[in-house]
Amino acid sequence: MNIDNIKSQFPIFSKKINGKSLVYLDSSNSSQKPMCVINRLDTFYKSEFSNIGRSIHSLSVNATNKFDETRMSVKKFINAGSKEEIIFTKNATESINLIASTFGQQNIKSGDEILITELEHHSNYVPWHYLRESKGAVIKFAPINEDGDIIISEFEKLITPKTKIIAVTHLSNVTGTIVPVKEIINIAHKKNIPVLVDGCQSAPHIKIDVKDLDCDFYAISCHKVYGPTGVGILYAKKDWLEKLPPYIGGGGMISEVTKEKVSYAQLPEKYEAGTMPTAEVVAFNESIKFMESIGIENLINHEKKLTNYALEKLRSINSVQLVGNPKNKAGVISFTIKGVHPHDIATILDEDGVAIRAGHHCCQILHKKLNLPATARASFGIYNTKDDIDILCEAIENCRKVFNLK
Amino acid sequence: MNIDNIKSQFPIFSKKINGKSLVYLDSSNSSQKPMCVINRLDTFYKSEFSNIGRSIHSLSVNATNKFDETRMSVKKFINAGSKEEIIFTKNATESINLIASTFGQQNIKSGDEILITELEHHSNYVPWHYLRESKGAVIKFAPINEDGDIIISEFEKLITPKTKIIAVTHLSNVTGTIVPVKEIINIAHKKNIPVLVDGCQSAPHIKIDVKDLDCDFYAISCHKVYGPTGVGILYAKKDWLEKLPPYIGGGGMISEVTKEKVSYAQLPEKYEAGTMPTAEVVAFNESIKFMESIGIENLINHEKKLTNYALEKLRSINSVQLVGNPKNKAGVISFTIKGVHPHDIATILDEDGVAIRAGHHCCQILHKKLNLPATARASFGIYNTKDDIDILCEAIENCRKVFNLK
Amino acid sequence: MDLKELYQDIILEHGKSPRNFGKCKNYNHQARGHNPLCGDQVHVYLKLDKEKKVEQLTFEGSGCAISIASTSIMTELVKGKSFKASMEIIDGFLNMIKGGSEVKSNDLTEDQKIKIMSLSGVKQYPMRIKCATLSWHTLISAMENKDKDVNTEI
Amino acid sequence: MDLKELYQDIILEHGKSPRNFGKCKNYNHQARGHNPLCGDQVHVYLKLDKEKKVEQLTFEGSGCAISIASTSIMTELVKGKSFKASMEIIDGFLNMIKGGSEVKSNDLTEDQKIKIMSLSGVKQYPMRIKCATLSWHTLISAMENKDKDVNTEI
Ligand SMILES: Cc1ncc(COP(=O)(O)O)c(C=O)c1O
Ligand SMILES: Cc1ncc(COP(=O)(O)O)c(C=O)c1O
Repeated sequence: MNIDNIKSQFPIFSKKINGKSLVYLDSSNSSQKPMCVINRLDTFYKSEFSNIGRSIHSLSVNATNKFDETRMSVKKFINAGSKEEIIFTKNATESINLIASTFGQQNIKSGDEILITELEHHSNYVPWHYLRESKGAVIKFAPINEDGDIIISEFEKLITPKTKIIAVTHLSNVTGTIVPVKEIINIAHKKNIPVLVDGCQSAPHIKIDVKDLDCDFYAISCHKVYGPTGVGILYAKKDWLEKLPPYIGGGGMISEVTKEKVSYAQLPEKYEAGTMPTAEVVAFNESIKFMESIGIENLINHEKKLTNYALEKLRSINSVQLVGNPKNKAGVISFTIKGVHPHDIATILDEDGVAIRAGHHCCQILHKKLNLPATARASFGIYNTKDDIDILCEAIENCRKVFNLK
Repeated sequence: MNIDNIKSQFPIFSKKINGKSLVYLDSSNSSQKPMCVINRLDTFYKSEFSNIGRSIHSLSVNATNKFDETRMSVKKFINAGSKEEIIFTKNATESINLIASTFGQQNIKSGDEILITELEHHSNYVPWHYLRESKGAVIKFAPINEDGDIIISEFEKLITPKTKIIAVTHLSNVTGTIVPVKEIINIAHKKNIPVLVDGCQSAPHIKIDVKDLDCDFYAISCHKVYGPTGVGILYAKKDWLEKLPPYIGGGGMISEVTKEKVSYAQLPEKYEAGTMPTAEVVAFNESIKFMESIGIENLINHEKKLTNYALEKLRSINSVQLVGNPKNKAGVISFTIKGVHPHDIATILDEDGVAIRAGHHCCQILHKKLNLPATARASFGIYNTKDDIDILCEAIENCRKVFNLK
Repeated sequence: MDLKELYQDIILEHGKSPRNFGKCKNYNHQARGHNPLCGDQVHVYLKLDKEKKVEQLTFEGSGCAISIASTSIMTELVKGKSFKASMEIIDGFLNMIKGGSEVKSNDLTEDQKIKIMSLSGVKQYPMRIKCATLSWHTLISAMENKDKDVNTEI
Repeated sequence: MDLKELYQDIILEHGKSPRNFGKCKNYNHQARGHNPLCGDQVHVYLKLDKEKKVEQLTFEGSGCAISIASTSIMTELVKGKSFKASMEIIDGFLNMIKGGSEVKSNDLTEDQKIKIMSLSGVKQYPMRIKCATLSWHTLISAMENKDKDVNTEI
C-alpha cells in the first residue's frame, strides 16, 4: 500500500467542513476508519451476523471463528504469548479498571503504594484513585521535567517496599513523550513489582511487543487504531489472569452455576461477560491487516517525518509555544498561542476545516504541573500529509488576524 | 411499514444456509439488523465520524448531537423522566453489574438479603453473587411453578426486613414467561425495597414504560433490539444515580482532578467513562425509529399471532415437549424432543437452514429446577413468519428420521 | 457561520481587559462554576444589600475570550440592579443564547443591550455556548445561595 | 456436510445404549469434564492395575448423541490396554478429530478402527467437536491424576 495516497482509503476525507477539505488532526482522540474496516462491518451485519459461542448453527459457527481470528491477529500484532492473554473490553478505560479492580481486591491493603506519573490520562488515574478510597492505598506521582520527560532517577526513588503496582503511559497524549517503559519495567521487575502500561496512544504509532517489554498488563483502545468504537483490548500475562478474580459477572464467563455457588470459565472467557461487541471485534481484524499492509515501520517513518516537519514549522511561528520537548516524541503536538485561548484557537481553526482538540485532554494533573489551564493539540494519523501541516499553520496565522494581534 | 414483507428490510435473509433460506429463530440470543441501522453505521463512519463531547470542531459537534439524539429517543422509547436517567453501557450485563456493584458498596452488609427468581439469566445472578462473596449477602430465589410462572404469594413471603434489593427478569429467555413486574414492584415499594428489572428480552417484545412500572433500574441490550453490538442501556431513577458512587473511572466522567482528589461529572456522564461506542449508539437511534415506524402494538400483535401458531403446531407433534406453559408468554419457545438431545436437534435443524439455540441458555438454575440438562429454543423477531414455523416443524420431523425414531 | 460575528471587537476587548476582575471586599454571596470538558473555571463574588440589590459583582477565573468577555459584560450589566431585574436580565440572556429572541429589559440601556447582543454570535457555535453561559449560571447559583458548585451541564 | 456421516447407525446405537455406563467398583482414578457452553457433563471412573494397565473404565454423565457415543466407544477401546497404548489411542483420536489422518494403532482391531472412525463425521461440524472430545480429555486427566476439572476449552 502506498502511504502517499493513503487518504483515499479513508472515505471521510471526501467530506467538506465549512466548505473546506477536512484536515483531521484529532487522531489522538479517535482515528478515522479506512474503507476496509467500514466495509467489513457492513458485510458482517448484512450477511454473517450472529452472536458467538453460544449457538450451534452455521451463522454462529462462522461468527465465532471470525471473532477468534481477530484475537489471533491481536496476539500476533502485539506479540503476546497466547490468545488467552487477549481480553476484549469496551475501551482502554475498562481494561485499566479491570486490572485496578481485580488486582486491588487481591493485592492492595491500607498504606500500600501505587506509582503512576504526572503524564497520566484520567483513565490511568481514577481507577487507582478508587483503591485509595476503598483500600487506603497511597498514590505517588513520578515527576516529569520541563521537557515532558519522566525523570527516571526520581522514578526509581519513589519505589519503596510498599509499592505494589506501577501504572504508566507508553506515549503521552499531550506532550507526545514516548516513555521508556522497557527501562521502567526492568527496574520494577527487579523489585518484583508488576507494571501496567497504558498503550492507548502507542498502539497506533509504535511497534508494540509485549514480550520484549515484559509488561504485565497492556491496555489498548481499538477506536484509536483505525478500528470501530466500542472495543478495547486488555493484554495480561496468563499467570495474572489465572490468579486474579473475575471482573464483570454474567453470561459467558461462568463454568457451573448453582444456587449456592458459581465457578468461572477458562481464559479468555473468564473476563468476557455478556454479549461482546461482536461485529466490531470482527471488523477490527481489518484494522490490523490495514496497518500491516502499510507496514508498521513505514507508518512510523511517515509519522516521524510529519512530526519533524510540523515541529519545525510551528517553532518558526513567533506566537506559538510548544508544550514539552521530549527526547523521543511521536505525532502528538500540544501548543498555545500567546493571547488566544485554546478554545478560541479550535473554533478559528475549525472554520478552515482543521480539526484539533482544545482543553486539558483528560490530563488535569499534567496541565496543573505545566501551569496551563488548557492547550491546543494537533495529533497525527497515517492519513496526514505535509499539506495538512501547511494548512494548520495558515489557520494559526488566521487566529492572530481574528484576534487583531501583531 | 408493512409487517408482512418486513424480511426484505433485513439483508441477511438473502443469504443461504446450507443451500436453504435462512430461518432465523435465535433472536433471543441476538436479533438481526435492518438495513437502516446498518446503513447508519456506514454513513456515520464514512462521513461523520468523530469522538464526542471532548472536541470543539464541527465533526465532533455533529457527532455529539447525534449521540444525544439517541439518548433522547431511548428516553422516549421507555418513557423515562429525563435523559440523565439513560446511561449507555456495553451490554445489559454491564448495566446490571453497574447497579449491583455501586448499590452493593453503599447499601449491602453482611446478612442482608437480595431477592431474585429461579428464572434469572446468569447476568442477573453472578453480579449479586459477587456481593454474597464480598459482603456476606444472602441470595434468595423466588420459586416458579411447573408452568414457569413466578408464584407471587411465595415471592411475597421471601421478602423480609433484611431484603435490600429485588432483581427480576421482565421476560424469561427460556420459558417466554412475561413476569408481572409491575405487581412485584408495587409489593416491593410498599416495603421500600428498590427493584431492578432485567429487560433484555422484554425490550424487543413488549411496550416498556418505566414510569408506569415505577422500577428503580432497568437493563437493556441494544443488540437484541435490532441494534448494533457493543451497546447496552441502563435506566435508573435520577435519585439513585445521584446517590450511588461512580462505577468505571476515567476520562469523561470526572469534574475536577488533582493529585489528592477527584470529583465526578454530572449525570449521565458520571457513569460513562472512556470513549463510548459512539457510532453504535448513533446507529441505535435507527433501531428505535424502525420499531416505531412499525408500531410497537403491531409488532406485539405480529409476534403474538406467530407464537400462538407455533405453540399449536409444536403441540401437535407427539415427540415434542414444550418447556413451561406460562400465563403470559412472548415469542420464546423452549422444547425437547424425546430421544434426541437438544444439541443434536440444533445440528439437524441447521442442515435445513433453521437457526435455533440449544443448551442451558445461561440459565443453569432454571434448567436444574426443570430437571433438564439442556433445551432447544426457538425465539422470534419481527421478521419471522408462519412459513418459518412450518419449516421449523418439518425440520423437527427430520430429527426423528435421522434418529430412526417412530 | 461567521467568525467576525463571534469575535466582535467588543468581545475581544472584554476578553483581553475584563471589567470587575478580582475578589470584591465584603461579598456576602459567592459561587464557583466549572466546565469539566475543557477546564474553564469561574468564581463569582457578589454583594447583595439589604434590599437584595446587587451592590458589588466581581469574578475570578480563567477561560477563553468568549467566557471571559461574557462574564465581564455580565458583571457590568447586573451590577447595581435589583434582584428581580438581575434575574430578568440573566433569564433574558440565557434564553437568547439558546436560540430565543433578543434580550428585552427595561433595566438595560440601549448601549447595554448592544453589549449583551454582541454575545449572540455564540448561537452559531453550539460547542461554545457553555463558554458563554457558565458564569451566568454561576451567578444564579450565587444569588440563590445554592450550596453547590455549578457546572455547565445544567 | 452430511448428517448421515455424522449420525451413523453405530453412533446412534452407542448414543442410545452406551457401554460401560455407571460407576465401576474399586476405581482408583477419576475425573470430571464439563462443557460450560452447553452444560454437557461427564465423569470418568478408571481402575489402573499395578502395571498401569486400564483394568476398568466406566463413565456417568449427560450429553448429546455424539458425546455419549464418543465416550461409550472410548471406554470400549481403551479398556484392557496398557497405559502407553491407551495414550496412543487417545492422541490418535484427538488428532484425527482435529483434522488429522485416520487413527493408526497396533493395539486396535480392524473392527475397533472402524468404530473409532465412525466419529470422524464430527470434523465437519466445528461446534460439535467439543461434544466428541470432552470425555477423551477427561480420561487423560484421570489417567494423569490431575487435580483439575476438565472443560472443553482446552
Ligand atoms: C434475560 C437476559 N438477561 C441478560 C442477558 C445478557 O445480555 P447481554 O449478553 O447482552 O449482556 C440476556 C441475553 O443473553 C438475557 O436473555
Ligand atoms: C493515554 C490515554 N489513556 C487512556 C485513554 C482512554 O481511552 P478510551 O477513552 O478509549 O477508554 C486515552 C484516550 O482518551 C488516552 O489518550
